[in-house]
Amino acid sequence: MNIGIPKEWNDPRVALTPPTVKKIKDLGVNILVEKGAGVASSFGDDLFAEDAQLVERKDVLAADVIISINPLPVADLKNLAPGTLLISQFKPFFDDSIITQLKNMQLKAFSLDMIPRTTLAQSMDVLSSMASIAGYKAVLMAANHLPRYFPMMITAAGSIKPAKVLVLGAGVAGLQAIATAKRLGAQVEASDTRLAAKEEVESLGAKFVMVEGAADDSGAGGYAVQQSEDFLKRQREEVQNRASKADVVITTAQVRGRKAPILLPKETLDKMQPGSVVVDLAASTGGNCEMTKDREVTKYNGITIIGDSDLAATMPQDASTLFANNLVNFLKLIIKDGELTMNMEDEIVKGSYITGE
Amino acid sequence: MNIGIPKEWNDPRVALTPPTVKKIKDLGVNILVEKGAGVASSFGDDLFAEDAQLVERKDVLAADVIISINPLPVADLKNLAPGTLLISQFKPFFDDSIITQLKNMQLKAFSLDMIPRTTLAQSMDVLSSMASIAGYKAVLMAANHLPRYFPMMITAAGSIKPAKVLVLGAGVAGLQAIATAKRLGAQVEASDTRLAAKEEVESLGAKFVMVEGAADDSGAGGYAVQQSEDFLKRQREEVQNRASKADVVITTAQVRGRKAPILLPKETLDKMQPGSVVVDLAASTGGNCEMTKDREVTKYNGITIIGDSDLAATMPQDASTLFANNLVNFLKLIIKDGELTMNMEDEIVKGSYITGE
Amino acid sequence: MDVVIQFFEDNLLLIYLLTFTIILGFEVISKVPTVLHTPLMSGANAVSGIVVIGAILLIRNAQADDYLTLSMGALGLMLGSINVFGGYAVTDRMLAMFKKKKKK
Amino acid sequence: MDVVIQFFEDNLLLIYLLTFTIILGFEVISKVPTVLHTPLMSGANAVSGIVVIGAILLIRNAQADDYLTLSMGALGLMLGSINVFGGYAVTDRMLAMFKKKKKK
Amino acid sequence: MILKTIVDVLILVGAVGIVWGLKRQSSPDTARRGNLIAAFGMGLAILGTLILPIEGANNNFMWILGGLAVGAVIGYFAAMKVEMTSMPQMVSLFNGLGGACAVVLAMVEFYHFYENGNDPGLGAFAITMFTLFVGGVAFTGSLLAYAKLQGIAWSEKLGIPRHAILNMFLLVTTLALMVYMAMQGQELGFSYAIILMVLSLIYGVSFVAPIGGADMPVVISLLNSFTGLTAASAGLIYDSQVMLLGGILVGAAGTILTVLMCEAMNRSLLNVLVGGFGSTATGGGAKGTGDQVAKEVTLNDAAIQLFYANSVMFVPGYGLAVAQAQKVCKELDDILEANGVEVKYAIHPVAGRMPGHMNVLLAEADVPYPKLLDLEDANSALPNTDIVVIVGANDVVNPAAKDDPSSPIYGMPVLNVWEAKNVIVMKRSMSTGYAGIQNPLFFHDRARMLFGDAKASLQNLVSEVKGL
Amino acid sequence: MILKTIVDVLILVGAVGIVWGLKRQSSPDTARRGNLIAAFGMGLAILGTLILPIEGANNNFMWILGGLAVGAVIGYFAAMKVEMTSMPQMVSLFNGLGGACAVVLAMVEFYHFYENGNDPGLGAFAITMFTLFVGGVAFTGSLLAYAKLQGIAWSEKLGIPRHAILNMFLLVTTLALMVYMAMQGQELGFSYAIILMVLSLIYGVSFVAPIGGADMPVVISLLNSFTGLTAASAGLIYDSQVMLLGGILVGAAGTILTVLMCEAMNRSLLNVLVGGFGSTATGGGAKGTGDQVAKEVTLNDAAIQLFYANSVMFVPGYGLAVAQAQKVCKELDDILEANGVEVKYAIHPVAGRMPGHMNVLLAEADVPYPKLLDLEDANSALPNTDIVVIVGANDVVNPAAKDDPSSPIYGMPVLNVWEAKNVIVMKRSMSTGYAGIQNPLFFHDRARMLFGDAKASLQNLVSEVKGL
Ligand SMILES: NC(=O)c1ccc[n+]([C@@H]2O[C@H](COP(=O)([O-])OP(=O)(O)OC[C@H]3O[C@@H](n4cnc5c(N)ncnc54)[C@H](OP(=O)(O)O)[C@@H]3O)[C@@H](O)[C@H]2O)c1
Ligand SMILES: NC(=O)c1ccc[n+]([C@@H]2O[C@H](COP(=O)([O-])OP(=O)(O)OC[C@H]3O[C@@H](n4cnc5c(N)ncnc54)[C@H](OP(=O)(O)O)[C@@H]3O)[C@@H](O)[C@H]2O)c1
Ligand SMILES: NC(=O)c1ccc[n+]([C@@H]2O[C@H](COP(=O)([O-])OP(=O)(O)OC[C@H]3O[C@@H](n4cnc5c(N)ncnc54)[C@H](O)[C@@H]3O)[C@@H](O)[C@H]2O)c1
Ligand SMILES: NC(=O)c1ccc[n+]([C@@H]2O[C@H](COP(=O)([O-])OP(=O)(O)OC[C@H]3O[C@@H](n4cnc5c(N)ncnc54)[C@H](O)[C@@H]3O)[C@@H](O)[C@H]2O)c1
Repeated sequence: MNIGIPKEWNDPRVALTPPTVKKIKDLGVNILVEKGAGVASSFGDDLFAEDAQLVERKDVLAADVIISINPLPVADLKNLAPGTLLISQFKPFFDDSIITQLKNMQLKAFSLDMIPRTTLAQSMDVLSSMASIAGYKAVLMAANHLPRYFPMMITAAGSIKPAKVLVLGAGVAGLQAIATAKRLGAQVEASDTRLAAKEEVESLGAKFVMVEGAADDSGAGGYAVQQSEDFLKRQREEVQNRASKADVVITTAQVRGRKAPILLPKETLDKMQPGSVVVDLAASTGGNCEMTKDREVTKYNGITIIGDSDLAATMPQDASTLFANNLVNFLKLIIKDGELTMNMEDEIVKGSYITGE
Repeated sequence: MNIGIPKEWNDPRVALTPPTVKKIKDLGVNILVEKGAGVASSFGDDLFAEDAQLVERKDVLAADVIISINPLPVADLKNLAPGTLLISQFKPFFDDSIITQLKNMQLKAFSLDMIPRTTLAQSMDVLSSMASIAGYKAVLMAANHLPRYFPMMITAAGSIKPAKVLVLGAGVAGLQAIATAKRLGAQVEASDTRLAAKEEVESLGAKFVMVEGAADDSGAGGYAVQQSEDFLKRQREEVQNRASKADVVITTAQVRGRKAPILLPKETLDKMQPGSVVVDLAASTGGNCEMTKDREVTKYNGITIIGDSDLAATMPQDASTLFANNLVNFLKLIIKDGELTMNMEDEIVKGSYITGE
Repeated sequence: MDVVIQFFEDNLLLIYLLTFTIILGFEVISKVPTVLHTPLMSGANAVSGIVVIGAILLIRNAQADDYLTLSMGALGLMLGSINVFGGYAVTDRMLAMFKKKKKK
Repeated sequence: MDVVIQFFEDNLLLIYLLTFTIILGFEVISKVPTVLHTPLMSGANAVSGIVVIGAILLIRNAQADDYLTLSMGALGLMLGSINVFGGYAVTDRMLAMFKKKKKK
Repeated sequence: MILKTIVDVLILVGAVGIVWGLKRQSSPDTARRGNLIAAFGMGLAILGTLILPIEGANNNFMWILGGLAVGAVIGYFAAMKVEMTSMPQMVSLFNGLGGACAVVLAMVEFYHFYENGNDPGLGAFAITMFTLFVGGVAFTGSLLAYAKLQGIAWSEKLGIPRHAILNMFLLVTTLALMVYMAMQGQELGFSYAIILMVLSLIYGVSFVAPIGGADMPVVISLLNSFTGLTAASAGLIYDSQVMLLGGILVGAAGTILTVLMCEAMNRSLLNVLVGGFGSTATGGGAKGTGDQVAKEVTLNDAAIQLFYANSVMFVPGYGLAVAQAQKVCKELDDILEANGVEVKYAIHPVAGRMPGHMNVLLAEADVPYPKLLDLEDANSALPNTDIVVIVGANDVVNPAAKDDPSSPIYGMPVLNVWEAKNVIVMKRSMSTGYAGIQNPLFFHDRARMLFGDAKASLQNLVSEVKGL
Repeated sequence: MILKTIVDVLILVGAVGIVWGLKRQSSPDTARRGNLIAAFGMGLAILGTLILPIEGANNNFMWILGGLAVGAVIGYFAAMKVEMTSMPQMVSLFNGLGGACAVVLAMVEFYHFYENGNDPGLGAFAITMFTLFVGGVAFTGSLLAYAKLQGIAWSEKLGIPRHAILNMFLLVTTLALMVYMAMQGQELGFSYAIILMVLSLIYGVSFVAPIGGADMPVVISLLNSFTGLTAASAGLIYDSQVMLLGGILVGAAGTILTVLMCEAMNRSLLNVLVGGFGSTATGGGAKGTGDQVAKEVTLNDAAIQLFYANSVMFVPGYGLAVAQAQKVCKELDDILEANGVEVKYAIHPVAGRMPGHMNVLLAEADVPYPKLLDLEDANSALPNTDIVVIVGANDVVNPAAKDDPSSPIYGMPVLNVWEAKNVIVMKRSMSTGYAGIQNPLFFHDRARMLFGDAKASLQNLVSEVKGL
């Protein structure tokens, strides 16, 4: 059985790293890596040479299983043999047309972002790995764009107050952002709708901003649920109040399968101090900030707005390493002795196999 | 007496901020601020309006005293009335032709970077204020460019080791870089030639890399002195050894009035890991890294090299605030009751008045 | 009442002694860390075996042929001795775990 | 030698009492923090003024006209009283600074 | 004469030795020494009593040697063979025998009083009755305490409802009998002494019966001070200062110790004695889902285990984060390291609620990186670890992931903490972690629970360990 | 009879009160209470002695009341009026008077012995001699100690070289006289008693003379235990248990206290007494450049000051960074806060070696931002601050910047720490900071030095404060 690793067409990361290639080879399969696939994430071709075959893209696309971080472009899909198994992040939750498309092409597909967020599945949870990087990078980018210091400084040239950072949405990315901002010496507040979030935020030593009356989310598998209009309104007010004093606002609020809630409307931005920075990690699902443009850094009224849901791609080496490790754990689940064995009883396999009945 | 604050031609900072304008006005002078001078550093014209006159550039240039962060472009100098006093950072130590030029134009000038680094002068020490920002930003930029995490992470997708940061030159910028990198969770080593540096580095909890036999620097006013070729060679070896294991190298080594020593020659870069980042704060005096290009981010062999001696400009708001506070302290020294009173007995005044005999 | 007063006057010194001994008993124990409660209880228990001295005195003063007294005395002595010897030995074992390690 | 032995045998109880009192004295002090050294010295000093009791007994047992004894006794009593009253008062002043603040 | 004086001095020294020894037993550093000193003092006192010149005494040394030797041998071997965990009941047993000795002595006195007509006076008679009664209570009470601690089944079932009333009744009856006997003097016969003895023995059982097994240490300490009092009163009978003083000393020390023990349990002595309450709280373990019982560890035991361990592994989890206990954890680490304990941290990849959660916290507390072991390294180090301290972790140390295929987390790699020699689990309750599943670790043989907020528990441990 | 018993019990209770009071005086929380209890106990004992029925006694209550009242009034007012700083010498004076009382009593006994022919037996005679001698030494020794502490000039000059030999000679002479008197009995006259008294008084002076003023507290404590012994021996003379016990108690406690005080000074008692050494090491201050002397503070005094302060301000400097003492500093802060002390940090803009140096370190130690005051806020808070603790700062607290126009840092804004009520300066030596200039603060009236590495000093303070 051949596994193909193409070079990503829009991303410096690569789906497998040299150490993981070795582990997967040990599962009894043959690995084809596109030439130059890892260069952008600091993994030169020579590092792959030992355990994989370095080939041209068309050879990669001829493999039985093709693994990529982002789904292959449609142009490539057309060239695939029917029955080819694709493993990638198709995000069918946000746009399920891809499933029909794949089915029409008689392709099989696992979508890694559909792996249930159970304790057992954590070692394959690419969403967590990538979100964690995104949270970390969000703070670094904010600090880099902020025309002010993060930490407090009492110096001969005057005293600088610590920056105030507001984190909206305390999921994986939000928590990591809180931790990183605290490390840099900022004063951090965070808000979320999930009931468990308060404790989690406080467990990082940050302050939780409570908005009463959030909808119950038990049974949503750890994901947030849609909130009432009334709640969102009160939340926006509270956020406006905090944001107007904040130097940095990092938003990560997402609701699975829906457009991200707008937490920073224009009016709030108007109240914010010039020079402040907004990092919107929910950009790809519409953004939590009204003025966000996905994958763009824009200025509004002196405020820098960074819209990027894929910050993990800006840290390609560790991102690839973590993704690849997750992948190894996943492949171990579906490959036994060099053969695909998809146990549809298994919650993880079943949950992520999007081209099933 | 009029003091003019032009908009910087190549820098988002501004020499005076609204709160400091007020303090200077209290010294009995009149302040002319060029329209839009503070916008890039988040100080809108409206903030200046109360205590200063907002005027066109030509009016600013007609003032008795003109203060700028960077020296005025030659085009402007030509338009100044003889006898105008300029206060700026002329860096005559690196290129003293500026002094003759100013004298020829019959201009008077204080160069703030020439203020002696005594305890008393610290409140006017713009070099320290700016270097501190540079050190902080150097780490943020490095972290942003590094394709890896800074802090250690033990996660379900594998363990990430903490990044190793090597700081060469533990002056003001170097120390701040050490502190910031430690905050972000990196393991930090630093090296310097000054004897006092070891204790200072260790006082921040970082490891000092000792290279024996540095030239004695007592009597150099806290500045480093030129080192022997033999020492520099041994130092380069030690640095190569450390750098090859480092993820980030931040260099700040400068020797007043000389080209910065080359601490990272090409051979060392060749030994470094792909993806690593070098931030060279000595770029403007030739750089500590052989491949540095001033004010450019370049790639060499997978290594990102950031050459910028003026990182403070990337944090314009606080940079302007600190610069302006320093300036206030300096102006208090030379302005009494609205009149210039340059006491040439005073070490600080004398040291920084570069157009005296 | 008179008996008590008489006893008190006759034994004033003894009463001082008892009072001070009680204070001493309190004092000796009052600052003990909780970890030592059990060993200390055991150690104190061994001391209470001092009742054997009574048995010894009983036997020593008994007639050589007063077998009842002698045998009862020997029985008491044996019981008490178990208390004394066993008590100290078991305390010692308990305390053996407090051996000091070398500090770095 | 005999005198000593006789004394010992006659006063066995007294000797036990003294021994235990000495132990008690050691015990009571042995864990005192250094900050209390001076006040404690002062407190102990006040106790040593107990010698006044001797003076009282001397006077009470003296003949009403034995002016020498009476006046010397009164002198002793006065000196000792200064020790006692002054001693406790000064100790109290020293200790006043240890007033407990309310804990938060 | 001179010999007598020398012997008197010898006995005096013995008495001082006992006091001094007991005193040294109140600090861990000197405790063992102190016990030896006390034993030595006791030896001197016994020796002195043996060689004390007594005019006209028959001595009967063979009898004495016999009794002494047999008792010594039995006592020594019993002490040496008993298991560490059974020591408290052994102490109780010993104490009971001490009480029995007093009973025997008192009965002999009564025999002489009634049968041989010796009348030592009312005071001495009263003292003898006191010795008999208190000795009897100490005897049977201690034996019952022994049985309860040994886990002998019937012993726990002796209590009846409203037992306090029965006790009161028994006590009043006994006292009344004693007054009667004192008033009648030799008019009565030896059988009255026997009745008094029997009543005392019954009262001893009845006194301890309603008290729960978990409170036995307190009861033993109390009974121990009873034995001390009997020794003292016997000392009055035999005119032996050292007996008197030793007995009083133990009486006082035992009482204080009893009170301290109650305080350490946050109970009052009355509360313990009135019983009923105590008997339900047996062992104090928390119930699991089944009928398994999780065993608790006291702070002191935990502190002692940690202090005398060679290697300790902390396993932080989400609870550490919630309690914000990272700095106290580091403090405990520092103290242990200063005492030669090797301390590491086992970081499970998914401990906490975000990737690297533990890393962030421990970095904040300045735990050096080399002390952090990841899953693999930790698992290979665990079998050689003396004590694992789990600080608010749960799912990541769940053995079900290894052995229970029906568990929802079966197959997840976890930290095999149960391979270490001892495990201390800090959490607030028996509730579950993120995955919502029970953790069989808590019922594992080597695991002990330390309930409470992790920060508070760690802080308490710090002060306990510092006190050692 | 019954009255006598009641009085006896009263006196017994008094004795217990004295013991219990003394015991409570060994912990700061209970000390004041303890002193009252001891005083109460003493009162009971005195009262008891007054009303004790003595057959055939003349009582002479007026004489007693007179002596008692005069003494009480003098003692009370002396105690109330003395300044805090002079209390130790006042204690010494009181102690001397106690000794004098014993001397008077002994002399009366001798008078009865020689002039009235009362012979109470050899034992009592020996005891009387002992009382006289020890009381005499305590008397004059204490007075000399008083003079030395009071700083009376001649008192420091009494010692002669090889004084120990003189002392030995005096002691031997006195002892020989005592033996002679004991052997001759009433053959000799009262004048011998007077000679013995004079010798005793001389020995007292000679004993204390060579010992340096700095060691006086130890000497007072020792003399205090002497007075206790005389009280005990007088107790034997008058057959008073409470005197005997109180005296012995003080004798024992005073001895231990003396030893403890020596230990706290890292000296042995012998070392103190043999003298010579002591007299040179007066005060123990470090010399400045001129002949100014920087005064040191002991750890205990520092701890006590901190513990009982209302507001404390830490002033961290480069030394804090070098010592890496930020976490211990926070620990001390936490403990003080827990005891109701308000703790702040004054951050000078150029403290350390880089802008924000202190901020970085204190953030690492998790000091909350609102506790950090910048120069301006700190300077306005300082006049209302009880204690400033300077942790390795130097240039930034140099008053020369304010008052000395010739100083190279004249005009630099500094923290006006000298405006606080007390200043404790932690550094390793008298050496200068970055600017290389002397700091007059160290010689300021309100400033005290605590030499040593800042981390070590803070750690020691933490344990001291915890011990309070
Ligand atoms: N790391 C990640 O990225 C991530 C993200 C999401 C979910 N998770 C999941 O989170 C779990 C992590 O495992 P874990 O062992 O760290 O935590 P856990 O299984 O959630 O258990 C935490 C335990 O800490 C105790 N606790 C809570 N507060 C406490 C306090 N103040 N003091 C003392 N104990 C306290 C709780 O017991 P009591 O209530 O009895 O005190 C609880 O059982 C895994 O199931 C993992 O899958 C991880
Ligand atoms: N902040 C900046 O940006 C900057 C930059 C460069 C220079 N400076 C200069 O640095 C100075 C800063 O003032 P400062 O008061 O913080 O420091 P300082 O004046 O340099 O004094 C530090 C003091 O700390 C003591 N010390 C050193 N190590 C110690 C240890 N382990 N334990 C206890 N004490 C220790 C030293 O005395 P011992 O040797 O007696 O212990 C020294 O006197 C100013 O003169 C400032 O101008 C500041
Ligand atoms: N099983 C596991 O061990 C495991 C692993 C990783 C994540 N998780 C859980 O999965 C869940 C989702 O994590 P994620 O980071 O992928 O979430 P996400 O990216 O879907 O959402 C980010 C956060 O935004 C919050 N949010 C939604 N609407 C909001 C609103 N209106 N205002 C404020 N906040 C809002 C959500 O509650 C969530 O915390 C979390 O509960 C996380 O703990 C579980
Ligand atoms: N008086 C004051 O209070 C005050 C204020 C600010 C700075 N200073 C002092 O001024 C001095 C200069 O600070 P700066 O940041 O402006 O210095 P800088 O920018 O001139 O040089 C940066 C650092 O590079 C080091 N360096 C030079 N050659 C080197 C080599 N070959 N290898 C390694 N390192 C080398 C220098 O020693 C210096 O530490 C420092 O000593 C600083 O403490 C004093």
